[in-house]
Amino acid sequence: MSTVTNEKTNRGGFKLSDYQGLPSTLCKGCGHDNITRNIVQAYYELGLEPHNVVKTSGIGCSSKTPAYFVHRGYGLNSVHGRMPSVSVGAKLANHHLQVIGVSGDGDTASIGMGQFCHLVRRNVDMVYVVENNGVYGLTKGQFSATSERGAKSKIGEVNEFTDIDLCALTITLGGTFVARGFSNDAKQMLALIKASVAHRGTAMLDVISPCVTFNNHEGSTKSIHYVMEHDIKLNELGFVSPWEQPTAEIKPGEAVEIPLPDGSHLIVRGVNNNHDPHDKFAALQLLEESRKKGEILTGLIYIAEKERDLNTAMRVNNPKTMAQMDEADCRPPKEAFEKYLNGFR
Amino acid sequence: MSTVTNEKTNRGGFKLSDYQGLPSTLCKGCGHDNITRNIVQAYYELGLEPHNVVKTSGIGCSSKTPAYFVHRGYGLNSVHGRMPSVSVGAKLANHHLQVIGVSGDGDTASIGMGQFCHLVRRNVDMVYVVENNGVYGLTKGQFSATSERGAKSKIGEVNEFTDIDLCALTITLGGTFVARGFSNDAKQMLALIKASVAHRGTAMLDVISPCVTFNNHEGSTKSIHYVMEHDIKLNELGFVSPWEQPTAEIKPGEAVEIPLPDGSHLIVRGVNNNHDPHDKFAALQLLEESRKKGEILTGLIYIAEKERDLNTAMRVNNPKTMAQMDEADCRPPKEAFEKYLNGFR
Amino acid sequence: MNPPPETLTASQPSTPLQLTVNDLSIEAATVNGTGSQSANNILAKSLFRMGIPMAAKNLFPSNIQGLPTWFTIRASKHGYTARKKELDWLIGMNPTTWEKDVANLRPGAVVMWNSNELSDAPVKARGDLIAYPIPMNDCIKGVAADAKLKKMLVNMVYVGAVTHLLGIEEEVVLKVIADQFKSKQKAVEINVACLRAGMEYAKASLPKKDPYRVERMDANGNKILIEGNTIAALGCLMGGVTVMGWYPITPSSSLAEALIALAKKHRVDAANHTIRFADVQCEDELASIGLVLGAGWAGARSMTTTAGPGISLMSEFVGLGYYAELPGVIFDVQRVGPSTGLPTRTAQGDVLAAAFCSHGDTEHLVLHPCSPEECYEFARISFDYAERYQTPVFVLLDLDLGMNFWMCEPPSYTTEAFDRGKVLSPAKLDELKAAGKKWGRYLDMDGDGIPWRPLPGNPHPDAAYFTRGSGHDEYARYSEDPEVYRRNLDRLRKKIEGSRTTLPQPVLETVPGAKVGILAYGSTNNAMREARDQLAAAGVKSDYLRIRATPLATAAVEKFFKEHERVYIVEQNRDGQMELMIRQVLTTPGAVDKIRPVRHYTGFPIDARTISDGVLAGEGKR
Amino acid sequence: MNPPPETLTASQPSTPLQLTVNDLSIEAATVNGTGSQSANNILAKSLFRMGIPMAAKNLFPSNIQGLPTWFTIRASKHGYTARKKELDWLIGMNPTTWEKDVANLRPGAVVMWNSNELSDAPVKARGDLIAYPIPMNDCIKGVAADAKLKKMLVNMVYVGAVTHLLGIEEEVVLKVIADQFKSKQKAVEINVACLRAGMEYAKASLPKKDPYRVERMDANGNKILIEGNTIAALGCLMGGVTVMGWYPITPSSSLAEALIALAKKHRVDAANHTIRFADVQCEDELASIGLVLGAGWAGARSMTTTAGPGISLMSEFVGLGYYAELPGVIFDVQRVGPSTGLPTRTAQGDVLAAAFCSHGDTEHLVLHPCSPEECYEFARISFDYAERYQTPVFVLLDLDLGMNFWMCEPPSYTTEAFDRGKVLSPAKLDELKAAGKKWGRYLDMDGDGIPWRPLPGNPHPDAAYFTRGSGHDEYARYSEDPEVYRRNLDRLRKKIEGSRTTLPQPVLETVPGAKVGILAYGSTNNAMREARDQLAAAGVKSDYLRIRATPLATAAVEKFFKEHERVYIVEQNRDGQMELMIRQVLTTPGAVDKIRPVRHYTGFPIDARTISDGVLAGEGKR
Ligand SMILES: Cc1ncc(C[n+]2csc(CCOP(=O)(O)OP(=O)(O)O)c2C)c(N)n1
Ligand SMILES: Cc1ncc(C[n+]2csc(CCOP(=O)(O)OP(=O)(O)O)c2C)c(N)n1
Ligand code: SF4
Ligand code: SF4
Ligand SMILES: [Mg+2]
Ligand SMILES: [Mg+2]
Repeated sequence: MSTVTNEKTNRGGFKLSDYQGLPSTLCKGCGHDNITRNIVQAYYELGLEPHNVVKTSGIGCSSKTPAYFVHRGYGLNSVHGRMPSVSVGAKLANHHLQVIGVSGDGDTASIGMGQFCHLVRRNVDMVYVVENNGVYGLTKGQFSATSERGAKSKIGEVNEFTDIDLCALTITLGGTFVARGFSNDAKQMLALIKASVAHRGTAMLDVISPCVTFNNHEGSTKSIHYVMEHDIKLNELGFVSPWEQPTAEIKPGEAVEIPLPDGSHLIVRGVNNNHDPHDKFAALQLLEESRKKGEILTGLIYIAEKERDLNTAMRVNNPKTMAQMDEADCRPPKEAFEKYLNGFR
Repeated sequence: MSTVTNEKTNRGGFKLSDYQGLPSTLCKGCGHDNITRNIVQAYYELGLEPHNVVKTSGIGCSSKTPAYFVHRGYGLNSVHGRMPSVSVGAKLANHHLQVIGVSGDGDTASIGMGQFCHLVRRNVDMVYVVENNGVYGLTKGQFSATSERGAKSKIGEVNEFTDIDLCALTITLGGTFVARGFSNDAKQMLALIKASVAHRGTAMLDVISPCVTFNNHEGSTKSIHYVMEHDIKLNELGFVSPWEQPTAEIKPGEAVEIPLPDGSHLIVRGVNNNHDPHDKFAALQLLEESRKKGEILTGLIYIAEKERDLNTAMRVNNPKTMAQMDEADCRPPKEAFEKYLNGFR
Repeated sequence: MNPPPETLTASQPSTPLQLTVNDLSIEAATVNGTGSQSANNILAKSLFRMGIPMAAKNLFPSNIQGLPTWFTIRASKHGYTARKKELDWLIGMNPTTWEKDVANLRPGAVVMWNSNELSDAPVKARGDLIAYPIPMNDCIKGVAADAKLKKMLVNMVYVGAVTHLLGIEEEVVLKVIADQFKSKQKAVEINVACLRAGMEYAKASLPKKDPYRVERMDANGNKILIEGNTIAALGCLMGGVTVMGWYPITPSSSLAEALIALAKKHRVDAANHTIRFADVQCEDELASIGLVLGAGWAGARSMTTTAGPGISLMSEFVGLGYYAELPGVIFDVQRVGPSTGLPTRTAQGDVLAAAFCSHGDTEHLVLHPCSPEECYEFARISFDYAERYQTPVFVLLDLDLGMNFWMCEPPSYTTEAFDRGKVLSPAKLDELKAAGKKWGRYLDMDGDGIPWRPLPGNPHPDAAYFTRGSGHDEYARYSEDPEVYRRNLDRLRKKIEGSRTTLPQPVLETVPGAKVGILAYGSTNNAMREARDQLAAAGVKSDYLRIRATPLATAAVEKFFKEHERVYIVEQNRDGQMELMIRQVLTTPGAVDKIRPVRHYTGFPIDARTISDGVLAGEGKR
Repeated sequence: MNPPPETLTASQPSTPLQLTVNDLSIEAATVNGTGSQSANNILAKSLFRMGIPMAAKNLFPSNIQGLPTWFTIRASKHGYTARKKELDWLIGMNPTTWEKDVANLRPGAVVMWNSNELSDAPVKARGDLIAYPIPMNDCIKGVAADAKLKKMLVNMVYVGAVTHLLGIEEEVVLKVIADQFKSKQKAVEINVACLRAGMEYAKASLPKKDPYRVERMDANGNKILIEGNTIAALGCLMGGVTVMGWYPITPSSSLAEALIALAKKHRVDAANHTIRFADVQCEDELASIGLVLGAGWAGARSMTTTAGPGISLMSEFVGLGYYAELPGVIFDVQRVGPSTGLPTRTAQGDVLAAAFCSHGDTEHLVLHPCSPEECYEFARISFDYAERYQTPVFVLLDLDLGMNFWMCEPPSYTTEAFDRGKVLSPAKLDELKAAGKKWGRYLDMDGDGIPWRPLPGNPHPDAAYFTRGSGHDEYARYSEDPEVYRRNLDRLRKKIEGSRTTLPQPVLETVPGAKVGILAYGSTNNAMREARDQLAAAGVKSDYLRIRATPLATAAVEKFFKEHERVYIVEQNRDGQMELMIRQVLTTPGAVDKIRPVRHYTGFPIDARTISDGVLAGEGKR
């Protein structure tokens, strides 16, 4: 928590420090800390009410990070791999909450695989960040399921298994917002985080986030150096809040402008391509091709901004939340109660 | 167990009844029983040694079926959704075993999602049959995760969630053999089962298998009637055992002939297309397109017959199995033992 | 107290027949998936509406269609409602079990069967049975064309025959049929036709040979006939549950499904079409419990329904609930374990699994309802306990209680306010501040071990906090400090210990001069009155302490041990799970030496005779 | 017995100094991820090689880099190896804990610190400490350029200073360094340079003010210095494990990793390059245990490694293992629960979770090793138990035992044959047949409740069977029959009961005339000799019963209770988990009244004083 005085405030009247958290206890240089910084910045710029921010996570170095941002929000650090389910519970209990879940590649793609797939399928309205470093950081460097076949571990072992591409997986499962970022690319990440928040549904951000302690060596396919060399930007992103003016006019064919439910706009400009992120099939193709080439494709890969989210599908969106329901909301009138019982005579 | 005398025997000297099991206790007309019949027939024709057949399953009507075939094989009916892990264990313990796992859509796509994904990723050498009826049969008809959005349940509820397409999912996860069958189409299934056995790696058979009791009504997208109407055959399949002669000469371009590791051949003849089942990307595209059209694509969708299976990758393929290892196999010589301890002085 | 009637009828010679009014158990042996359930319900409900105390049980297989099922109705003017060990009247409909069903009958019992399908031979071979063969298929020949429908309707023939032979009032049966099929006039007609066919056949061809009769009584008053799961669902509705995550599993699914149906009717907001109840059929039990705890954390009253295998899977999360102090209610409708066990049979096998769920030092609040009345009540108040103690609360039903039909006093409409426990509002936080008290999420401010919790969204600048399953101090800050850890664990124990006196207290029933104590809980209660009557008849006076929750009300249990020479602990499990919990707390010297276990674990509900025999054996009277 | 030395040094005034030889505890307070582990190991190993009894503990955070870590070495000529409650010698290296570290010191303790990084103030403020400030950064200025390397090497300075001040033999340290870095000559040189810098500085600038000295002894004989996990892995190798499924979790990962390393060396088939060991790092614990049971079922000796959260997740599967009778070994290296708890601290918190793992009536075999010797031995024979009893076997280590360094008699090379239990070969099946005996997979043919099992692949036409977690009869056929179910459950109990006399039996240590009994298990043993010496010095004679497994050896426990007036049960958990298991079996009247609990649950390993104080309090002497 910084204690800067005379700090500037955002539109919501909150200071940057309201979005910060405790000092990080991660290793110096850990990619996860960069992501934390960008979340702080994005949330500040979006002007979210910090006390309505709910931060969920599983277990791992990545899952510790919710303690390092938005200290005025509420954190629920659950058990390993189960961030999705507690997030769904919280969102159903109070759909006004702005839920962000942070997970790791071990947390999501190994033990949490089942919950992850089903969260995506339900399109729960939340931001889902996977801080993907290809290893289990907190347990000291074992391969995770997103580690590429042939990758070398710090102690020299070679990974024998094909990696799971979380972006392709999410699209296949019917996900509605799929993007990949890199912890060292703040600009891209900032736009992605903002768009994730504005999106109504599950926004899956697969952020490659090097583990400087256990997976930053020669032979690693998730080292800072390797990712820098292999990062291919799919698109340039511009996020325009409802109260902002787009900086430049968009010529047709040059970019896709996507209006998001909260009134903001996302401007997607293909880099050497004209990929429309609404095209599911093209998205899968791009992923598969870049994969074959050994590239790491980053940017907004796929979006379906008009799909219903879970609360809407279930009609759990009364302004009065489940958490606020009282006796009158919950109990049928006496007559209805008696009538029901009468059916058992 | 039939008690027919003078029964014909197959090349292995076994009778058809050696591949049969106890009488089924499933509902009359259940799709699962058709699948059982085809497994019996295929295994008989392949001449497998029944005592080397291992049948694993989870929990559900589908998971009961291993009791109904190959009574001279060994069955392990485990817990709900965990058939994959016990199968891996058995296969590592004894790689001579011919493992077939039977699961349901609930068992695989809900509770078993995580284990399923990771089994596929490891390419464990086994046949994996999902008897897919879109509902939880044994618990009386709740929707499963393979039930299409908009499908109606027997009690009139409408499914609000997108279905999980197990074929697309398996391909995305790096699966090496992906096929879809229909319990009423014996011919196709017979070829698919045989090819699955011959394949070295995880052969995933997603068999649409109507639940006549809970999901065979109007409005269901997995009723016998509905599937019959929407079944689109991707290809005609011919399976040729090592000791058989292909029935017809294949002209180039007309069909793909795939040699399998045990010496058998699979002949794949596209129906109104020339889909090469080695083309991962085309396979995904076909699935996505048929899905959009509301069709149910059946046949061999994808195969990568040259990938290493788990035992090979791990070099766990000594002719003497793990189950047979004795003291001499397991213990280093005394000198090595003492030397090792000496390192701690 | 009345003399134990089972002894009378059981030892009764087959001739001369002594008239037995309103006291018998009938069992229909059928095949599942053939629609016999509807006919059986009609029979059961008719007896109930005649004002005769009764209960009905469905003994079904873990299978959908084609396997044996038995439906048993016990009518008892004495109000005994447990399973009776021996049957008075068998209705044979299932060829596969027919021989065994007949062989199992006590001497002189009544047997009625479909002679079109089952052979007379087993009955003839015995010779001692009162036989009522009925060609049921023939009886309904003209009634329906469809073969499947016929298979269902044939069951109405025995309902008709029994109606005639026992003297059930025809108008009552007709009304029950009309109510059952409601607006479906066609169904009513066809069922009545089959009923009549059975009645006619009995009138014409079955001269009364058995001693049983039923007569209108007025014992049922205002009661309803209901399954424990169904009324528990109503308790949940009234208790204010708003979020449910569940995964189907026998025998708990019907609780969830009943609640969903109730919510569809009573929780829809007419104004904006929203629903004041969120239910997710989850992908598995790990997800259900996660959803429940996430929702409870965020302030909703939340619950899940499951059975043993689900409890095992939920273990890790339940530990988080205990340690991070998250409310949530877990309904465990117990079935027979271990493992998959007998999924459609009953047991009290999860007593320990629930109480000590998860690794490390934990102890959870567990409610043990014994009747539909308590199913309603405990379901309703479980949400209060969960929020008051900020911890997972288990409600343990069992298959017998949850899925069988029991008579029940209708619950009176609840007007009690929810007890939401120490929810920290912005105002309360200001108030504390003004009083100079520093609040901490895990700080014991009131000496009861229970801290105050703000709900996410609370905008007070001091309210936000971070919840975790790892070590934390009074202010929810991460800590590995050994003393902080111990302090927190001691506070948690204090908090849970406090529940010993606030959870539903044991119920004591005494008779003057009893030296024998019997301790039981849950559905076993249904056999207790009968068992104690049997004991009294055999000269053993007994007092009865019924446990309703753990952590145990230590004082009451100690007192019970002090006041009795021997204490029989009756359980429906093999290993004496409640006994172990009692051994844990008993400190009176010599108390544990008084323990005598009576255990039943076959998957069938316990019967009175098993209890009284157990006690009599212990008393040296057998 | 020797007088309790802790009391001596603890109450010793800071002056005049009394020479204390081979008896002190040193602690280096560092930051994790800075490489201090290497320096600390060198120091510890040097003391060990001087023949002085010692043990070393690493108290580390659940974090990778930048948080406080403490490494403690206890050297004791008496052979006491448990944690000492009070420290004799602090080495301060971590600015964040410096003040607190100093404040916590007992009066007159020694403190050495890096004066380039830490302020003198806290030491000055106290005034009573023996102070050795060292400008460690300055000492190694010329040695290394790289900043990160420097941070590591600075720790060698204190090793040097301590070496000089305590009188550790220089050649010993040099040899240890050489061994540690083996072929890396450069590393050896640079470390030696830093060591020398520390020695020089001490020689030049730190006149000896403290009373401690070490001298060569010959107490360690042939012993090795090893972590429990490492030697347990060797036990597994020798026990014949061939399949492992595991999921990383502290503090168990190093067991799995040590085994993998061993297998890479000793299980590779030179002829065909295959490996005689299959290990899968699974996607989670549900998969690991599934893999283990699948492999065990198919005939391999299989195992997994985990900690509390994993045990919770494995619960459902463990129930299957019990009920379907599948062998497999589960190593639970216990850490502090509940929930995530303190993942890098020690506890005995899973005693109950392991013993009664899963819903329904279950009881599992649990081994409680207390030392590296037993870690080896129990690991090795656990596979025999698993196969003999055809059931999951738990081996419960804890973090203290598993991850800390202990002296240990080297195990002698095992030549014992595997006990594969009742594996039914085709020949044996023929033999039974010839003898007219019908075999059934779950038939008790030998009266011990243990059935015969064929392995999949067995070609005998009668051998195949179907394994399930649902009800089954003696011939492995599906059954819902109540009597079949009960019979099976009774046999299972009989089988497990049989293990009471075959599992490792309790170890009894007595002194003449003791009326007080102490009962403990697992790593607590390491503090017991010292605690009993302390008690003896305070006039309390005590006998000691060490539990080594559950189900308990009932007779031995009963006897111990009979022969003592009070029995102190020492546990490293809050709720008395072993006590509960004892209460479950004690039948001697009055026995339970003798129970006196001594419980320690801070996450730190228990120390002798906590035990002796607990007993003295109970004896009214405190
Ligand atoms: C049930 C359970 N199993 C194992 C662990 C041990 N564990 C803690 S973090 C972790 C892996 C974390 O990897 P990842 O999610 O990739 O996070 P990272 O540390 O790399 O950011 C594991 C296996 C645990 N906490 N809980
Ligand atoms: C842990 C656990 N949860 C729930 C159940 C209850 N259950 C039994 S079968 C089943 C679903 C089966 O569905 P599916 O796999 O599709 O098989 P089907 O019966 O449709 O063939 C469920 C939920 C269980 N046995 N175990
Ligand atoms: S171990 Fe890796 S993932 Fe964990 S904090 Fe350090 S750098 Fe980050
Ligand atoms: S319920 Fe459905 S899936 Fe189960 S046996 Fe019957 S038809 Fe088959
Ligand atoms: Mg990671
Ligand atoms: Mg299904």
